[in-house]
Amino acid sequence: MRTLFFTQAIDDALAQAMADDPRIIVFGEDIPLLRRNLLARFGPRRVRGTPISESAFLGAGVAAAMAGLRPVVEIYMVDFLGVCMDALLNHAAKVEAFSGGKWTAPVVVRVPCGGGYGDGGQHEQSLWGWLAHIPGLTVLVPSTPADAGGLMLAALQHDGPVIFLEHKLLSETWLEFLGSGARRTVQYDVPAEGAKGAVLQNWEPVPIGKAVLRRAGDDVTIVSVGVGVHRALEVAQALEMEGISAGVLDLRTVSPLDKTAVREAVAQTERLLVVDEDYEGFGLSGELSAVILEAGISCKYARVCTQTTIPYARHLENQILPNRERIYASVRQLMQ
Amino acid sequence: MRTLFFTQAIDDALAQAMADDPRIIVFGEDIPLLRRNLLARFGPRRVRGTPISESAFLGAGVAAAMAGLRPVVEIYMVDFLGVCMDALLNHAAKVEAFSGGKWTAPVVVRVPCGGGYGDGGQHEQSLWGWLAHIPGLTVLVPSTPADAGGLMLAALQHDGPVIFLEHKLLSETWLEFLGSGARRTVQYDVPAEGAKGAVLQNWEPVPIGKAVLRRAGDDVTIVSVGVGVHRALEVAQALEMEGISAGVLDLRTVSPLDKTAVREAVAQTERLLVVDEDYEGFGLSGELSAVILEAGISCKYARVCTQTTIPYARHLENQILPNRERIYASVRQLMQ
Amino acid sequence: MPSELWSLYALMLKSRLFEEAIAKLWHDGLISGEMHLGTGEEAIIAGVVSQLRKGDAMALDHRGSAALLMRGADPVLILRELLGYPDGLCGGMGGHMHLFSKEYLAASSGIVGAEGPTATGFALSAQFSHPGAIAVAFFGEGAMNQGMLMESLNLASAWNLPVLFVCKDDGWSITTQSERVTGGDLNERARGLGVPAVEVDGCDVSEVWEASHSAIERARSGQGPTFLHARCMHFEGHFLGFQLLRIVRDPFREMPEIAVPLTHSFLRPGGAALRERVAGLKKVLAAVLSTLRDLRRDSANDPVRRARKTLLSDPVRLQELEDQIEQEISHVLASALAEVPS
Amino acid sequence: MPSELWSLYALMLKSRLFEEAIAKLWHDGLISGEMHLGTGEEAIIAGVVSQLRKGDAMALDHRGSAALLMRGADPVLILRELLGYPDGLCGGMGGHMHLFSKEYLAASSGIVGAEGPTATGFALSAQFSHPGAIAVAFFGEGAMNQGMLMESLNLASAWNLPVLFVCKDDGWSITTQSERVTGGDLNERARGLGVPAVEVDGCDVSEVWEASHSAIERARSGQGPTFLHARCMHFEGHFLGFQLLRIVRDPFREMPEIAVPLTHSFLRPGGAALRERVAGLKKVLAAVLSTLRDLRRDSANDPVRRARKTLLSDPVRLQELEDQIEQEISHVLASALAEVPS
Ligand SMILES: Cc1ncc(C[n+]2csc(CCOP(=O)(O)OP(=O)(O)O)c2C)c(N)n1
Ligand SMILES: Cc1ncc(C[n+]2csc(CCOP(=O)(O)OP(=O)(O)O)c2C)c(N)n1
Ligand SMILES: [Mg+2]
Ligand SMILES: [Mg+2]
Repeated sequence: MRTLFFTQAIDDALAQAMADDPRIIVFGEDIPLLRRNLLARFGPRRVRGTPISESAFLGAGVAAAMAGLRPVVEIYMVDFLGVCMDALLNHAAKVEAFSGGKWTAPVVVRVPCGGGYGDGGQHEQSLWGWLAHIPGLTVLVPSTPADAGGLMLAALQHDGPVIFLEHKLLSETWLEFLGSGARRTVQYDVPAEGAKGAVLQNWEPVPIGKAVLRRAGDDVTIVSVGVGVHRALEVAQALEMEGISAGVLDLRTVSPLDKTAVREAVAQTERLLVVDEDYEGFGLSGELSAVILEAGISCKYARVCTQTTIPYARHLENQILPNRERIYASVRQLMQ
Repeated sequence: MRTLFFTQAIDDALAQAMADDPRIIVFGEDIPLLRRNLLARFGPRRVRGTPISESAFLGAGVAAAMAGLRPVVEIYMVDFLGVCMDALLNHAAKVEAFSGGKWTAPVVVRVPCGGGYGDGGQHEQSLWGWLAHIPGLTVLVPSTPADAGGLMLAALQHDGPVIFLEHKLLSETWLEFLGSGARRTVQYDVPAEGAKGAVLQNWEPVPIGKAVLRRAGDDVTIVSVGVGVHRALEVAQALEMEGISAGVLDLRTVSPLDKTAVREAVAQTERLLVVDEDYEGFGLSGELSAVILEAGISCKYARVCTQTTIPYARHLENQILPNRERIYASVRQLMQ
Repeated sequence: MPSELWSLYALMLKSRLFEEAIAKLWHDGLISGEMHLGTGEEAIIAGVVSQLRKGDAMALDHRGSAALLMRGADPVLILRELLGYPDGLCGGMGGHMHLFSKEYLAASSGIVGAEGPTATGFALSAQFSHPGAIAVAFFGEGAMNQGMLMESLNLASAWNLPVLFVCKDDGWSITTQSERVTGGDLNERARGLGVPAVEVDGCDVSEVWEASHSAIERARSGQGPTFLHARCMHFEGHFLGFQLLRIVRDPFREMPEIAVPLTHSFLRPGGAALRERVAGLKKVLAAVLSTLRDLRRDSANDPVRRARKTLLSDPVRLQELEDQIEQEISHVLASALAEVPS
Repeated sequence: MPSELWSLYALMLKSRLFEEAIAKLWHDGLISGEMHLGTGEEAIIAGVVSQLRKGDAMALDHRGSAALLMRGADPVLILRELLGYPDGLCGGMGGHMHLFSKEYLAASSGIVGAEGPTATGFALSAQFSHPGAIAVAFFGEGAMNQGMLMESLNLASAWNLPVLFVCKDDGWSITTQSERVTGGDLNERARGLGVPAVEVDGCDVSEVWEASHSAIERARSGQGPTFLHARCMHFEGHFLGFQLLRIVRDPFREMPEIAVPLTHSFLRPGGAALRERVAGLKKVLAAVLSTLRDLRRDSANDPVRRARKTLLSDPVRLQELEDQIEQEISHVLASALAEVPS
């Protein structure tokens, strides 16, 4: 057992995989500096910098995967997928179907997401529910270093396109790069358990599509991913004092959803609170309610999500992102 | 009262608006020929062709709207928004928020969608639920000529970005252009009520965000948009013989949802079937279930949606799109 | 006359007859939606594809059938795919805009410009795992205004990738004359993206072969990408049943449906001043007239006939070859239609 | 010495001091996330923006504060926006990457290359409703590889729109030296998209003024877009707290954190052969070293100091001007910080 930071864990798992599998290459903007440790170990053929041409290099990653490589394509932020969605929507996600199941594109798209550090509405989106809408894409959102590394390993072994979302608030590296710039004068509300944690000496894949119950609870089930999991855990702990037993289910994979785990947990508590940093409408929170209704489970339901474009001002941002107060209030309301 | 085809109605309403409002301009690929009737009446300054550069001209439409024009930007198919999503995701949808409410982008994006004529999975997507996930975008999906024209008028008066989706299976023009090519040897399963219908002599706006109950029913509420509405109506009619009373609610606007209408209808029947040609997961069908659960309404729920990439072969395509058989079977199951 | 001409002609003729068979199936209603043929661009495809070998890859556009056929894919499987049969090339899941062959490393897309990123990615894999192998992108001149294709030219240049970017310039993007919406010169554009450009007559298969031969050699030997600009003509217009061509071919049937609403709209009160309206009307007519004018059936613009002319010097061999290919294609058609799965 | 130099210098100095005030706020932790300054590019901004008038529009990138200030927007409102106050320019909703002013038709974006479509759309509106008005796009050289920007150059050319595309070339895209990932020449690229290109020394405000003056005249008189390529230097690197500059400025504090894991990884068993590893290490070091080398503080590269040199011929007037501007900015800062809303 070792203790690693979140991004360190991902890079470490990636390095282990790269040492084992020579087909893995990594590229994206500024990758030579951002992944300098991989560059110094695996050399410039496998670790490459790109122009600011997301459509070209993401599309190239899809095709390179089809041709036998295992590319990890890094995009600076999930928000920027807007300029290159075609590669995911119409190519990566559809090769397998179009080819009659004969060909796949095992590309891993590694991309930071999420807010909480004051970068504004074009740089702090989550969009995992948006990506999950597209059949054929696997969408991963780890919440701890151990899951992050293990899911990266699983992604690299998966025979299809995987979007690997790296929450910036959990990442010491991104927070320093995009947030503090090494200042001591700013602080962020970083969930400690997510930012740093114990990991195996040698990475093992964490199975794709398996949720994990972070905390058992009898009264209400809070389902979340990423930073939301930690916010929910904190609230659950506080609620314990009040005699409310809240369980927290960490989906880890947004698509494919672990429907069984969701159904089991909610069937027991009969109360579901979805905490989702992605936009509220037409996304994860809705899909979870459909899963419940389809199963014929009756439950009380609420959701704490991001409802609008994320404001720049820190205090407004804190109000709009799923925060402890909103989660707390929602649970209390579900308990009435 | 006149009788018009679906696309005819849209163009007619657009022409009426253009005659009234000199700020309206129309552009997109092949527009000089596709909108030749508008070109011959409003001239080449207001009706323009573009290069195959969706990112540039859609983004330009957003900015032109900010600067005071009322652009109608046409994109060939909703699938192709993949190449230019940034203009919608990070610009059109966010100008109002970013400017602190001081500036908006009243651009209308007119774009054909939907399948049923054998064009394959990159050309028959619906994606309305996907677009609706983004806060700040209004998403319209008319199902009749009257609504199509009226909603186009409303879109042109709306003070923000509107995606106006034109289902190809309802459009005699698109079906001929992209489907039959004037052949008599092919036929499509076109809903007659959607393809052609009575419209007002002078167009009036159809309010955005208002659903319409196409058919009242006591046992089950089928909620849908576009072609799905007509499929649902047919099934409802057939079910009548069997003594099952199915109501059909046509949302017309996907975002903002007419939650009140949905709640009212479902509260009464206690059974909700969503018929959605867009992809099943993380979309409209899930959002509707969340609306119901949030309202504390208990109901039986099922959905008939597109679950995978749409196949090319016509018989496979028919199976995968929400068809009468699947709708029928789902209602029967809900009734058990 | 290069020694390759016989085999190039064979490839072109085979492709022509194959696509004519497709057209028939389409007209008979056995194929449902859009159908884009490559008739008219055979010299470009044959000139390039005939030089590909194992490990080379192709990124195809909406006119990919010919390239796949010439590359060696089973024509029966292609046809059965177009017919939507479960034993088609892609199990009936792809159709003509989404033909995929893992065996030949060939991927199609109906998204204009997507051939750029795809070929670049194939070339990256080649550079990495199979030095000496290359990737080809086929696309139209209209696609040169699509950002991702321009980005790909630059990326291929920056990474010195073995790509041949083949621009099949027929002058048209559906109903738009591309030069009216295209600034500058495409060859200069490619050079401004770091890719050397070569201009070639796309109706002359030998010329295409020569030019692409050098470019392919450059790529194979690690000297990076080339942009090949080749003019050609699409005999069927954009796709089968193309409205502009229908008007030209059968004006009495087609004109009224178009002219009546057009005139009506032109005369309608409300709208632009007369001068603007006339300008609008002129634009519409210009599109129709330029279709009339471009004489698609002029044999000088038909690459198959042009090659044939040279080969007429050996009429016996020619006849033999043509008989053989015709027979082959009619067998293909028969097999494709046989045993329609239930 | 052009008569404009005094006012251009005033604009530049004001901007410099303003941005230094921003830097202070940022370092004090009053601004949270990224902060990209335009210090070093003032000559480009001033040379262009000083010529804009009512009805003209600007599409700004992630370094938009200077342009907005020079255009005339209230500096207190800008600062209060950066501080996230409800009475800031955008009610605290936008922040420095999303500064919007409807009054001045100025829109910013944090999406690299988005200035292209935005300026093109503004110009379309100008062409349509306000002939004589123009739109300016400011962006970096890295953005020239973003498809939508290239598409926009072409669109502006095809529609003959009044746009001035201003490429502020500092040679860097964050930690990447742009020329290593950019093929061809940017001016040739612009011409290949149908837009005439003009090269100019971006540290010389008079030169920028002259060149953009002609380009703006061209645009105003309906002769279409121009691409202005201007080299400059960003003194703070990509953004405040930029790692590469921190290493250079304070190696003892910064190096260990970087060097230890780097060495560790370099030596780790499993991975590439030594030669490849060395090549990798060299690439990392090269990035740091070229930052060292480019001597951002060389006054020859500082447009403000360069202009000042000329004005030193009238030291009294200069002193007066500088005092006045300094005072102005300190007032601005004081007002911006006053009455912090609760
Ligand atoms: C991104 C995108 N935009 C628009 C279309 C619609 N479309 C299909 S083919 C075509 C014209 C392509 O012209 P060109 O590249 O010259 O190829 P050609 O058809 O002439 O061979 C267009 C606009 C598309 N398929 N994809
Ligand atoms: C589409 C997109 N990709 C990547 C980024 C991340 N990013 C922000 S600034 C930047 C570098 C821009 O370089 P350049 O255009 O030269 O401008 P400069 O910062 O040098 O002024 C990058 C890659 C982004 N904001 N948007
Ligand atoms: Mg063409
Ligand atoms: Mg730069």
